[in-house]
Amino acid sequence: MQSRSWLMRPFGERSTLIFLGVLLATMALVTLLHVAVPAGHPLYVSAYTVNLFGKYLSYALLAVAVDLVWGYLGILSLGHGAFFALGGYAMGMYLMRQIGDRGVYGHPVLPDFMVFLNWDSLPWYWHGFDMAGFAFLMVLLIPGALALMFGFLAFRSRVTGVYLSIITQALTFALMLAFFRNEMGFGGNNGLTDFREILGFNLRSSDTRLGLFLATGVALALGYVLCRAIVTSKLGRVCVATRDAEARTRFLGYRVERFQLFVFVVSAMLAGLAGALYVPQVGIINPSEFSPLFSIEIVLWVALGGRATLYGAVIGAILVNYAKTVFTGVMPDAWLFALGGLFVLVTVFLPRGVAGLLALRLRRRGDSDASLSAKEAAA
Amino acid sequence: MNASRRNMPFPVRIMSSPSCAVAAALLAVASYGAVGQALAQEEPIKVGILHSLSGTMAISESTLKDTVEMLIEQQNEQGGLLGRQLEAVVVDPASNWPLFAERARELLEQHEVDVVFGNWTSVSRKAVLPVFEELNGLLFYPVQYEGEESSENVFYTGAAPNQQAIPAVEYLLNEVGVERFALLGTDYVYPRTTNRILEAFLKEEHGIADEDIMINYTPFGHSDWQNIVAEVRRFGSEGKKTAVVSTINGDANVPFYRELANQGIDAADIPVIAFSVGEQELSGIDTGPLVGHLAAWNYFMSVDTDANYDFIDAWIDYTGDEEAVTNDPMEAHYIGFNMWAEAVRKAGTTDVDAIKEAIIGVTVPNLTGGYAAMMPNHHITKPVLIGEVQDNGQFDIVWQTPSTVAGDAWSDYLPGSRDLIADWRKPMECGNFNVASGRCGGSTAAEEAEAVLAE
Amino acid sequence: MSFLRSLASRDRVFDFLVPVESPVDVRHGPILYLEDVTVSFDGFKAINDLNLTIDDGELRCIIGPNGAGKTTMMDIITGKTQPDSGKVWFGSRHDLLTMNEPQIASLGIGRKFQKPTVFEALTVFENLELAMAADKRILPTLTARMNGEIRDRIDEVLLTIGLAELRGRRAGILSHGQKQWLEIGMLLMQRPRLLLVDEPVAGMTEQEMERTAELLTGLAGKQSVVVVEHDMGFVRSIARKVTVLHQGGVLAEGSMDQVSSDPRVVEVYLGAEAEEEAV
Amino acid sequence: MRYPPVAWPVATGARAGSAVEDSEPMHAATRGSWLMVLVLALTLALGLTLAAPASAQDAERSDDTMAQALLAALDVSSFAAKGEAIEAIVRSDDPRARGWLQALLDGRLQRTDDGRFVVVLDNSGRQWPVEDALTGEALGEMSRRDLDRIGINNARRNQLRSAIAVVDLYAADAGLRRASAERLLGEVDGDLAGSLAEVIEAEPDARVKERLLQALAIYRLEQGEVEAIDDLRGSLHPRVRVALARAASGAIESRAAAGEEPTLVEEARSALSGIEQKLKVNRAVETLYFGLSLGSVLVLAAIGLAITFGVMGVINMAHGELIMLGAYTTWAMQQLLPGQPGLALILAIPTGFLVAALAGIAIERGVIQFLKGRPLETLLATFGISLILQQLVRTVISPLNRTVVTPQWMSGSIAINDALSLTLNRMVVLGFALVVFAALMLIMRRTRLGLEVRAVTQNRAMARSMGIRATRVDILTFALGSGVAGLAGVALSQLTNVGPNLGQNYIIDSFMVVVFGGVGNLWGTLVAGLSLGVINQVLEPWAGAVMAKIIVLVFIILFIQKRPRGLFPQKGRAAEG
Repeated sequence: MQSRSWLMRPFGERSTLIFLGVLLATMALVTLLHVAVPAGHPLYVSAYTVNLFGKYLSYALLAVAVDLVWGYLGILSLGHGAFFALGGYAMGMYLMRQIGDRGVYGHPVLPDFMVFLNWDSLPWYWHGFDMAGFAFLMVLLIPGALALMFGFLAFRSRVTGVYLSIITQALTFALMLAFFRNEMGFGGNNGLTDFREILGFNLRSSDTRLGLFLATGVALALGYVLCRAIVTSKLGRVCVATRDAEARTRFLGYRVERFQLFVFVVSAMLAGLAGALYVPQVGIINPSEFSPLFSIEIVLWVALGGRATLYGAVIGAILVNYAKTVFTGVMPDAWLFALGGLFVLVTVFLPRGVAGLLALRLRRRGDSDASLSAKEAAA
Repeated sequence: MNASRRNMPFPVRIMSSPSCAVAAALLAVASYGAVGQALAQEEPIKVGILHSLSGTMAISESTLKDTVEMLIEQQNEQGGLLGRQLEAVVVDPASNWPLFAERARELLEQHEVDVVFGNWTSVSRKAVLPVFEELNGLLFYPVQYEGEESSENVFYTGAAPNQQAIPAVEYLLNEVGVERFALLGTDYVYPRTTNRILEAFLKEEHGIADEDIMINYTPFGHSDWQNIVAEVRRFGSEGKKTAVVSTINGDANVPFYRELANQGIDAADIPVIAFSVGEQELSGIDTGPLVGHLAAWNYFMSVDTDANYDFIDAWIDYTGDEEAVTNDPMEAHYIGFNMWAEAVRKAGTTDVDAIKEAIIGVTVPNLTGGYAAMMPNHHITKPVLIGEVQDNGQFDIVWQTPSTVAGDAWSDYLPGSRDLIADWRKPMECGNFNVASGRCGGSTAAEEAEAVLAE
Repeated sequence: MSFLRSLASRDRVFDFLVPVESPVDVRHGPILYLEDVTVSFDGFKAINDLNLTIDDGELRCIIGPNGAGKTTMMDIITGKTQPDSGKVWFGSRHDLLTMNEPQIASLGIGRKFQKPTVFEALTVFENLELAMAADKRILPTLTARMNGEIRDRIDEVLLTIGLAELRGRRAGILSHGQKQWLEIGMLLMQRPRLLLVDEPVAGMTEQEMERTAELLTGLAGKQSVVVVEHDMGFVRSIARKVTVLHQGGVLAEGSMDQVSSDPRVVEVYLGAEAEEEAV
Repeated sequence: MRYPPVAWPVATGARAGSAVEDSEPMHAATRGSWLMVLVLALTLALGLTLAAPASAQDAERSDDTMAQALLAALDVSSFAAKGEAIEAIVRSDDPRARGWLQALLDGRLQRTDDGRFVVVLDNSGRQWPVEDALTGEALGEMSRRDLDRIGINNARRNQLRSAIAVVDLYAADAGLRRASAERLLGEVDGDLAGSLAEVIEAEPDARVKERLLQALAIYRLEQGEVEAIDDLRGSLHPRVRVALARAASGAIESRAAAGEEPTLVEEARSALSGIEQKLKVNRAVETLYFGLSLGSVLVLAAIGLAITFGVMGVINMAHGELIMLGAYTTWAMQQLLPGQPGLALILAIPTGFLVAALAGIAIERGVIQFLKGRPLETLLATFGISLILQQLVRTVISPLNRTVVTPQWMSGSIAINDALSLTLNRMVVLGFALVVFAALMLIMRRTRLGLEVRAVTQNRAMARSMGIRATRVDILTFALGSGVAGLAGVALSQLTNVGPNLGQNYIIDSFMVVVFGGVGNLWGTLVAGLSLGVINQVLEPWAGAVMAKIIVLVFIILFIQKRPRGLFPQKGRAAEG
């Protein structure tokens, strides 16, 4: 197993194969039930549901990204929403530019909100986003660059633990305030919305929506495999080593801060990708995605699903968001009780999350990543 | 397509082919007269309510949910509509904008509601707009807003800037003799636009100089107003009569007014006229020190008409709270609901397209003793009232427009929208018709036609 | 003694495993050289004008009462703590004060902590794998593959430290003594020029202590070893040269017999121990 | 434009003023003279109506028709006509005039459907108790549907206040005279100026005298008198500055002959620059005060967290909601003690502490004790608790904000000088924050509990073995931290919204403060809170509120790079673990 190339290694794991199998089967089933089953049939999956699943999957990818840094590197980022939102904004800018002259004011270049605020030309940072390739590259590069800058400073100075968590929170909070400012040129509180098409496909057609759902599924699969490949490589073990005994790892000659930075940047890029897939599906990106509470919520998904397992993060993200969808519809006045109660009960009674329950059944010898000692849990 | 699916009088399986959908839609409309009545007895009319019940906006929106529920209850007591009962479908978008879009889709696609009453913030409206246009739903939006929008599927029962901001400033200029203006707002699109419109209006129409206009934006929920209020105090002590025009939103108002009172800014010296502070907001503030500050709305609870007293009594009975207050967006829902009900009666169906056509020109009584009419641009006519805060948390109406004002979707004071008009009647059917170029710029209708051709 | 022999022979068999020869220059004297080192925390001088030289291949024991500055000295050598003043040289070419921990570690200074520190979530095998001398930059680490030679090398060390049976177990479940051994094993994998060993026998049985003593004395000669230990019996069993630290400085230096007959040492030690007992 | 303060000629006021000293009731025959008006109004103001002689009462009764007509004139929709009607009331000699004016000013003068004029005594609820405006006889409760309010606007309000102010200038109560003098600054016209000199002469109160002198000097300056500037020099009152600025810009024609030194413009300029200099200092002091005040809020909000988070290592995301509970307790106390907001506020201090502390104990026992040594999981669980508490308040109380009244002794501000006044509520909060901090320091340093807390923090096992009941210490520490959050809530209820979202607004700031100050260090929290407050307020005027906040956040991020453990790090080997 160890002798395979690092990227192929996850395919030798049972858990990864099961995960990919379930994911692909779900995607195929949803597609089939949406396309082939007539509307009104009890098995019919509506465009609404497809869209909802697409959203869940993008959240799942975000949760995987968070689990990579929190579960394996021990960095509790309370600011991953920022990378998600930045990816989303990059995508949003592309979608805005695709509107072209079909905005309400019919301006050929400027998005509506700029006309509305009386801007006469496109700000420099909006250039290039009319090209899909450039925009998609930025989806990865912008969050990556921010993570690189922030991580370089923080890891070099050995900011750790709670201090790191709080300054990641400060980071996303500062970005939220900045993006709320209309002068920033990102549409202020209203954000970017009213998208028309992506790569020439009409965003309001249910076929595009299905396509986006499938694309998100594929992205999640790839992201999962990439993360799995990282954590099963020697680098992944260095991460776990860093998480549990940072000083020891340093004394073994590893430049711990560089490893942290590398994984942090990869995670930020994945979060950005998740954001970029999320935006066309929900149709809006606005600064509230930067809200620190949202970032805390992401961590909760991971905790609920089970930390340091990756598949647990996926389960957690889907479970919590599904619960939210159901509860806000079924008991609009009391859903916060249910959600809050869920968080409390899971942390108290299921310290290793849903995946912990699964792991009890699937526990195999040597599957070292799937379990955490008490000390790690405390880290 | 979905609209037609929803209103199908008998189960027809539609595959996603446009021609099939068009045929089905025609069939649906044609057969409604005959089959519609028979079906009507069985199924209630579903009314969607899309207001946040949790999160930051719950403070404003939750009473609107109750209002619509009360109106539905009253309507049902009168026998419902078209002989069918009304049923409220309540969901909670939790003050989360993407969730608004999701919930809107749920209401329209899963619950197949006939009409939706909802939204408060501009951003939530912007988020659901594409959903309503895509699924051809009906949305009644009850809050004063920045304008610059007219959607085929949305009816704006709150005030446009020309129904609130401009008359309010004219009042300050003409009746109070104000020469300097401090425009304070929360940093989002409504205050930004309103202030831009006001700035242009003050400079162009009244020759107010640059140094006599101060503009300041603060973040949502801003709670430390010391510096800004001190600045306003200095701004107002330069010898010219000064007023503050406040588009400060929601939660930030309480600390703002507290600071005003404590720094001793009296309404008689520097009056504050607010566009977002109503009876409900005042119910969270000790109004003793605020007597005399102003608000501009299209309705006040203190309006002295029997219709209003009936509404207030019904509301108090419905909530069981003797101290319950009514406010402008509630009246907007009252008007919107009655307009929709009237349009349903007129059209004899709840079909969205039929309602859209029938509702233009519908006139219903408002609570201030006049009538509100739905204009072709999907905005309504409203009187503009200026009220002064009283120590009992109510407003005393000190001025009002002689007649009602029709809402203007596109402001005359913004360069981008000067030439735009909205008219959803045939044959124009356009939300942003450019009178200069004579074409419907970027309209969704044109785009949809393209899309159909492309397929 | 067989494992010692295997240790000795390993160099010849697996010499490709020795990292690119550590550039330490010991031609002109000692491998480690500390001069006038001072460090204080909040005004308290933990190390005060410390002077210490360790020769290449030497096995040095450092003893001293609690608070004498033993661990702080180790922290300074390994780059964890920056002294306020003084010089710390590794060989005659490397100023350790200008380097950080990983740089110092890759120069060939290995350290065993007072409290055994192993990676509890990883298996015994993986612990050793990480410790192994290799290219420790990011991409090589990411793409590193396991091969037969590496496996053999780890297996050998596993045999040496007696944990071969437990190779697949997570290190977190090992006993205290086993963790000590694992940590020593990790040091061996690192193949350092200089080993700093902080209380290696705490929590060990008599037998294990003996094995440890054999191991350490076997290492000396090719590698320099600095042992900080409380257990006088153990020190006596391995020591050739002993340094006594007291209040951050060197109190005495010499053979165990010389040192233990030094009246100052006796006073410090007995006094301190008497106090400790009193508490 | 400004509204002329009074409609009646005040020239006779001086005589009236001297008449006050006789306090001899006027004879009804002098009806119609301005003297009479003033004195009657004054007598009324002093509550001496009952002492008025019978002859006057007779006159009143015979006056009712006329009074009815006076009031009826108010009941018109045009505010201009209302202004004239007010003037007519002022000109009438009716002794009830001041009462009517005051009622009109307060919006309590109303007309019933049958045309009678009444004064509403309490206008809350649907039924209002009223009394007859003419006879003063109580009429019981009337429905608000049957009453029409006689509306006024700000212009009329100004007119009424000025009218009342001139009356009050001759009042015996120095407080009333002071308020009246304040109001006359910049409002003096030719009529009033003549009599003012005499009033100033007779005025016993130095402050009133100084004010009136300035008021007069402004008038004289506007007339072009250069000498008037000497009376104005150094005054920081905005009206003075406005008048001087006008003079300095040459808008006022000097009365002195041309060429005569010094010129009006130059004099005004020099006076003005002196004033500007002083104002600069005042503004700096003001900004500092604003900063300390904001800082004190941050300290209050964060100090409870510094205990639970810093000392116990529990990341309590429900901390904001504990603050909210304290604020709601204040509201509840005020509901329990209607009409006594001050007493309720003071009682809310211990109650708020208890309520929050009990909630804290419930959280500790219910959840946190199961999460020992897993600090990040306490974050998650308490986040759930915060959601529950918020929604609980929404469901049980209301999603709307609640009104918390500011007691009289906390509203308004202390005027240090004319340009600098410090708001009282914030000053009380600042003091309160310092007291709470001092009390906490005492508890941690001087009490057994503090000792035990520190012992448990440093080495739990050791503390245990020494007989300290660690569980009890945990409960007490958490209760203390939570209780302090409750105190913060009581204070915040005086500054901001009392609503379900209250806590959310402070939780992030609180964490920033604790981390910036250094976890586990109360002094750090104090210094961090106050300095962040000051930095924020210093930045705000030139960067704007949003940018100021962003800059502060970026500053914290960079600062943590420099000092990864905050301003006052815990030192030594123990901190490394």
